Amino acid sequence: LLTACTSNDPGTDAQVKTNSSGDANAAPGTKVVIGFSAPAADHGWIAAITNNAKAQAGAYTDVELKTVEAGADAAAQRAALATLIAQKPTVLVMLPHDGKELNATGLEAMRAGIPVVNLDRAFPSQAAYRLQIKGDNFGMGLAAGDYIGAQLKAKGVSNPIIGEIPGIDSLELTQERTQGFNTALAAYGFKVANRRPAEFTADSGQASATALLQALPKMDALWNHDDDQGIGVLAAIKQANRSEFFMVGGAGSKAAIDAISADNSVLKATVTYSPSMASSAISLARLIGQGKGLNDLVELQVPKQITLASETITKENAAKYAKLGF
Amino acid sequence: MIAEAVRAKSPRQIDDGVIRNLGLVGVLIILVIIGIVTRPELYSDPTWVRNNVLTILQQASAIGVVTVGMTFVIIGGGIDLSVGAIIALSGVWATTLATQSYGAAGMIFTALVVGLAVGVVNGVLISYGKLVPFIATLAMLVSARGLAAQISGKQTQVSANATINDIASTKLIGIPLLVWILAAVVAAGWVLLNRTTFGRRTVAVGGNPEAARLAGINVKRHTLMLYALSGICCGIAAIMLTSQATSAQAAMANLYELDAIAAAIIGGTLLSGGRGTIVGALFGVLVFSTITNLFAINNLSTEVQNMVKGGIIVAAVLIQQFRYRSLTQLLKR
Amino acid sequence: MIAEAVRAKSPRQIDDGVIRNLGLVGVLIILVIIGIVTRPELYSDPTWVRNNVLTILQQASAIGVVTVGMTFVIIGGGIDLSVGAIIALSGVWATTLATQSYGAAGMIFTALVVGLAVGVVNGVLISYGKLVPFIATLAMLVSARGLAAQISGKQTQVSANATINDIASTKLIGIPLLVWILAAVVAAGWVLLNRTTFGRRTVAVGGNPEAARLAGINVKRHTLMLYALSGICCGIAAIMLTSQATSAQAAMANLYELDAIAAAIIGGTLLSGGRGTIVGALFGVLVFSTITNLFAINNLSTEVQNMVKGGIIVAAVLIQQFRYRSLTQLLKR
Amino acid sequence: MSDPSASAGTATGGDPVLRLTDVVKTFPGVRALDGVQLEVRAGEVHCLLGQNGAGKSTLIKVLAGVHHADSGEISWLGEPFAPVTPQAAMRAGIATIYQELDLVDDLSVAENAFLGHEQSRFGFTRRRSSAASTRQILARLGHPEIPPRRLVKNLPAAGKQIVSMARALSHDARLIVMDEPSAVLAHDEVANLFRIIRELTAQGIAVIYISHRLAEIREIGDRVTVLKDGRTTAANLPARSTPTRELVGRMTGRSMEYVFPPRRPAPEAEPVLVVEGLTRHGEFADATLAVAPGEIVGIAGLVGSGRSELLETIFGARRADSGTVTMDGRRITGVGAAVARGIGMAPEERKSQALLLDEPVYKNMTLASFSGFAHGGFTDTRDERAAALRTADQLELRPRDVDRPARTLSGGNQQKVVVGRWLLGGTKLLLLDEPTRGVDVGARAELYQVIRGLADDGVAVLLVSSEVPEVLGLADRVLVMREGRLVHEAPAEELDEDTVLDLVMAGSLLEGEPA
Ligand SMILES: Nc1ncnc2c1ncn2[C@@H]1O[C@H](COP(=O)(O)OP(=O)(O)OP(=O)(O)O)[C@@H](O)[C@H]1O
Ligand SMILES: Nc1ncnc2c1ncn2[C@@H]1O[C@H](COP(=O)(O)OP(=O)(O)OP(=O)(O)O)[C@@H](O)[C@H]1O
Ligand SMILES: [Mg+2]
Ligand SMILES: [Mg+2]
Repeated sequence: LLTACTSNDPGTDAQVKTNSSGDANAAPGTKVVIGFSAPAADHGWIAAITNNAKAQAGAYTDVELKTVEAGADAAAQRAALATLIAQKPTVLVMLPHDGKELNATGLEAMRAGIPVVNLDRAFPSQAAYRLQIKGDNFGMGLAAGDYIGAQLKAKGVSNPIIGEIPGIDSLELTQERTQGFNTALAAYGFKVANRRPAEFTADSGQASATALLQALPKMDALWNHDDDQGIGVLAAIKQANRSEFFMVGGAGSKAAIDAISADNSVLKATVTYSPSMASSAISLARLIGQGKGLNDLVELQVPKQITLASETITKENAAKYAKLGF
Repeated sequence: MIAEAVRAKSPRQIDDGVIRNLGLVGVLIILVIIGIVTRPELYSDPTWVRNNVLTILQQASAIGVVTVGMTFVIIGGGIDLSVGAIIALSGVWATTLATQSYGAAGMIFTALVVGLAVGVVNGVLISYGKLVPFIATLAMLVSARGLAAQISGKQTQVSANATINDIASTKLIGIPLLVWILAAVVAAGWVLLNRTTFGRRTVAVGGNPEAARLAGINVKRHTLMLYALSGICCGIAAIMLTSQATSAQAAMANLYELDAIAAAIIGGTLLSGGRGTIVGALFGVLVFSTITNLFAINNLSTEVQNMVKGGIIVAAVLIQQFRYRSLTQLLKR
Repeated sequence: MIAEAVRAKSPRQIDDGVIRNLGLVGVLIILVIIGIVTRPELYSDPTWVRNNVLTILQQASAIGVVTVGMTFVIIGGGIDLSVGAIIALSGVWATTLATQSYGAAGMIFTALVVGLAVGVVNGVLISYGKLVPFIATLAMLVSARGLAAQISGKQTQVSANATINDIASTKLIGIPLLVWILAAVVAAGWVLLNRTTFGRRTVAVGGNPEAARLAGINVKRHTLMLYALSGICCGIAAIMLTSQATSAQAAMANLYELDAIAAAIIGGTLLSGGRGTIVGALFGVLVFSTITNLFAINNLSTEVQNMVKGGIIVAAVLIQQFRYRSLTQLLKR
Repeated sequence: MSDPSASAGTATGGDPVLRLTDVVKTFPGVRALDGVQLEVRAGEVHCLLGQNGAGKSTLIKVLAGVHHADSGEISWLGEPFAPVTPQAAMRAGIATIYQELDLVDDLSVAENAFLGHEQSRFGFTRRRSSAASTRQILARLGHPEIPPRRLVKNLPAAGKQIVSMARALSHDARLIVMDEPSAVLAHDEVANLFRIIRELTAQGIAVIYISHRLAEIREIGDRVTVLKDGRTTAANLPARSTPTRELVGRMTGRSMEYVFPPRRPAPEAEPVLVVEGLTRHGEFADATLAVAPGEIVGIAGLVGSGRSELLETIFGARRADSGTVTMDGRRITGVGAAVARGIGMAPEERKSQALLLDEPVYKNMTLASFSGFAHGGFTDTRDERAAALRTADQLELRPRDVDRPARTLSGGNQQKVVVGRWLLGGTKLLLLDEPTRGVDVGARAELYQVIRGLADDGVAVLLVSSEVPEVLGLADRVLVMREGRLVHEAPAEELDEDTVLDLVMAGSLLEGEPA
């Protein structure tokens, strides 16, 4: 099922939004140099973040994007950002390795007069950013838990066995997702029977799923946090010849959305955590750089915080989301 | 007299390696008993038990193949930190759209050739470039993962080839094909190490390189071949993992180098070279994958799992040493 | 005549280590030249150059401290895979709310004591438990990170202590405090290795443990002390990193073990023990952090960066070897 | 590859097979060979004599393709010869037994014997046939009891030496080079070795034989070439008839006799070392002995009789199964305690047990005493170096350079470093295990003087040596060890070589071992 949709071709599936509807903000304005830094991509979602940012910047004639690679850890990213800040970009868009660890760098840039757009992983200090765009990790877990709870309730399963395959477990975002998931399930009186973390990669997803399936000879529902590792999770399910349960994905990759609309596997839904936030971040960074606000808002400036809603993609609405898949 | 010395030592006739392996079997048995005690309801179902054994073996298969290659390298006095990276590069290269267009044979061929080629580069750097193995293969680790990321555009590359994807789900006589592959590689590795001149020379090169040189062995060429062998094993493992995950990506087989080295050492291979057993390495891999299985069926959280895992490893080695000592003691009488 | 030849002066008088280090200085110079050639506009600004040097040193400071401890362990015939995990555990323990309530001194004390304690456990397992260092410290790696995750609840723990947080931004005579700490640790390490009986024992224990034992050296106790030393270095590094990040978490100092071992080996320390230099290890760390800096100012993408990095490491070692050989050749005349 | 025409000739009458002219080989800082001439004939035993560091081992390594000569000519079977690798030399028919054991511990006896030229089919080793061939060679060497499948690490040192010889014999060689093969062999083993050498020469095979024991050279050698400081100082002397004075003179440049220093009447003193009922199962049993200050006690015995183990157990390096060791009335429980009480031991195997090969000589010499030179934990290398230099002079270390890594010393000089270590510290009891192994005649006499001098200063010495004359000449009192038991004790004056040999051998003769 997944075989038809290899994502070997980065760039073509990037999500770009140009405000074409005769919007005043779309008209070229003063030139904006946007500095951009995201952690080294070793899996699909992060790669999509960088690709989206580049594609979105390319769509504007008045934006110059300066990206610096963030290296392997927070220390490396700090070092890279130090050189970027020295070059005085108009705005800085930053997806940090860890929001708390890079908080100081955010402060430094803001003090140097460079507005910071903090993407995804939040800085604890309000003074460290001008704009914060976050996905909703807790909400994602909440959405997944709600979907699973509702489905199981509809089926009349009283004591369901629910499995969970998170991503890298030491990350705070994983914690938030799991907390959201548990909160939603608790509302139905359900809880997770077994939880095997993977590492956001397909092979680790396969390994964790195999272990989980072995530990739960019968299962009713499964939430896998990340659609990229989900490729391996689905492979493991097929290899174990299991189909008595349904599965919910996370993030919203193109492969997952296609599988959901094809409806020929256990994957019945996925909850979004869209890398399109990078595109939005570039758009808004441009507006900040040009001192413009959002058209639909009364305020003259871009707001300080935007949290994207996590949406649930099912067979019914999959077509609508197809173009947002990464 | 030498005669008496020789006679006095006859208990040694029973190979160190065998006793060590017995120790590891003991560790495995203890782990299984823990499993039975903690989850009796699962172990009461024979089908489940059968499946569980096969699952453990299957999860051990790819890393097991890598460990066989690693064991040769370590016995030969070296170390290969690049195995995970080689797998990633082989896997990614074998799943590009271009390679996939050549079908399953093309993909397998590509994975093996890439693995072999990287292994040869490692070998040349180490034997002819005189680089320390640790540094040479660490450099290769970094570079090969970088190249894999470059080739894949950092995307997960899905395999569209049904033949490749089916490897992981195929069974022969009720046993997964992947386990057969592992068995074949282990058997071949055992024969190669114990019954061929190549294997015997590996022990010599690692145990006493100067003596090997004086005996007329081409130490450099032999060293090169050891890394090439490890590279081929990684190529095989790349296909196995790609089949299991129906995809490949630059970050796959993360930290396999640590797992493989640890399994080889627990299996009785001397990190300084010159001694080691293939069967021991296999047991080492099985111990690790049984521990993972034990954690899964008991649903331990990652942090508790990690805390306990370190303790289990230490305990396993201590048990093995204890058994080793007491057994030799016993046999001495 | 041999007598004359001897009077002519054995070139060995000029320490191998010094020549090797000269090679590494050469490598550093080449890296800087590459930086100048690729980004002349940056290098034309003296303030920037000065800052850049300080940045490189500062980035090298925490890993440099760890590498000093690691160098002792390796010279003493061991290896410590748990350094990154010890840093994480020390850092996390030092930044719990409870510890933070004791102020900066309490945090520093906690970090050092935790580092020391974990090091002692490593040492006991290895010297008295007779575990292979690789396995013992690998087990510790897993356990300590697990414990750190448990303590921190997998959260990043922010340091609210201004004194601690200021360490990273304080400068003395224009040079960051972190660099002073590194300098102090390196100097102390050098004296300890080259001018004290402790250092002499370390070389003996690593070079030929049986000879050391028969010469009356308490090999076990000394081995224990080496791991304790490494643990303390990790405790110091934990404070440095916590200050830099104004926070600590269970995943911090990831893979520091590989970096530290690589730096020590590039600096001329023999992985099999018995030989090594502190200054070389420092240069090894500086080479790595200069490479990272070079990549940053040239804004290479991660994948290209990785591909190139492996090549640079290989080239660096080859240059160093080349210089080593030609220098000894030169001195022969 | 035996040549029937050569085997017909008398031992010394064969044609020259090997000729070296003006061969030079330098190492950094040392001209190890400085114009060597050598001529070896088919079917002869050609002995190489020379002081430690004279260049003997270097010479044979040039022949074996391990080192490459800087200049000079080698002709082998009439052809110019310059082996690039050990393999090339072996293919040309030159097999070598090296001074340092060159075996692989974790391979079996048979695998070691055929290492590098394994009997194989399609790369698979032919285990049965190589075991059979090995058994045959071992039988020829008089050791049919060594199992071909036993791992070499489980053999005692003498057994390893036999395997080294088996490896040389496994080649179809026309010249066999033996670098101090007898150093680790006891009396009866040496006789065995000589029997084999005679067999070889009878087949026309040439043998180059290196030893520091003049008696051996007289017994087995045909002609002698003497090296001094890398040069040939005398060539083709008749081995049997050349006076010792002349040989030693050519080696050392001065005349020296192989003499033992005079004994002084032993002072009446309480023993410092008292060993009672010491036992390690399978190694030695019920050893009881005492050594007084100023006394040298020698232990004679065959290789494998357990003397090294006894010494190591006294030193605390092995744990006794039962029995006690007391020094000055205090129990010795481990090496640390032993060293603290002033016991020093020069172990048997210098490379594995004693030396830091990459460290300079002076640090090796002060390994047991550097903390004594230190001030508050800080080492004093200047004092150490000076002290080491004094000891080096005492023992005639050459080159006289204490900063050179121990690795670059010749075998005999390494041995001097190990012994020197314990002359430095203020030891009260010295345990010496084969202290003169590989040490040349001149230095040996010096070493005897030093040991005697120490005894005269009140140091107690317990000495193990496989050379009976050495035990008899140097010790005040002799213990005879056989199969792990001390079977006889007597003042040295009351014993002679034959008596000791009888005592030592009794056990093995009863067992019907080949003499
Ligand atoms: N690898 C080396 N590097 C430097 N010098 C060396 C090396 N090998 C030998 N030498 C030097 O060469 C000289 C000759 O050494 P060689 O081993 O040939 O002596 P030898 O005659 O065999 O002595 P012995 O009787 O002690 O075995 C010595 O001065 C020794 O220090
Ligand atoms: N590595 C070993 N492990 C177990 N037993 C050993 C070992 N080495 C020696 N032995 C035992 O100890 C006894 C004595 O060995 P060894 O050959 O060292 O005696 P020795 O009298 O010191 O002889 P020499 O010093 O002349 O070689 C032998 O009979 C042998 O059984
Ligand atoms: Mg010699
Ligand atoms: Mg002995």
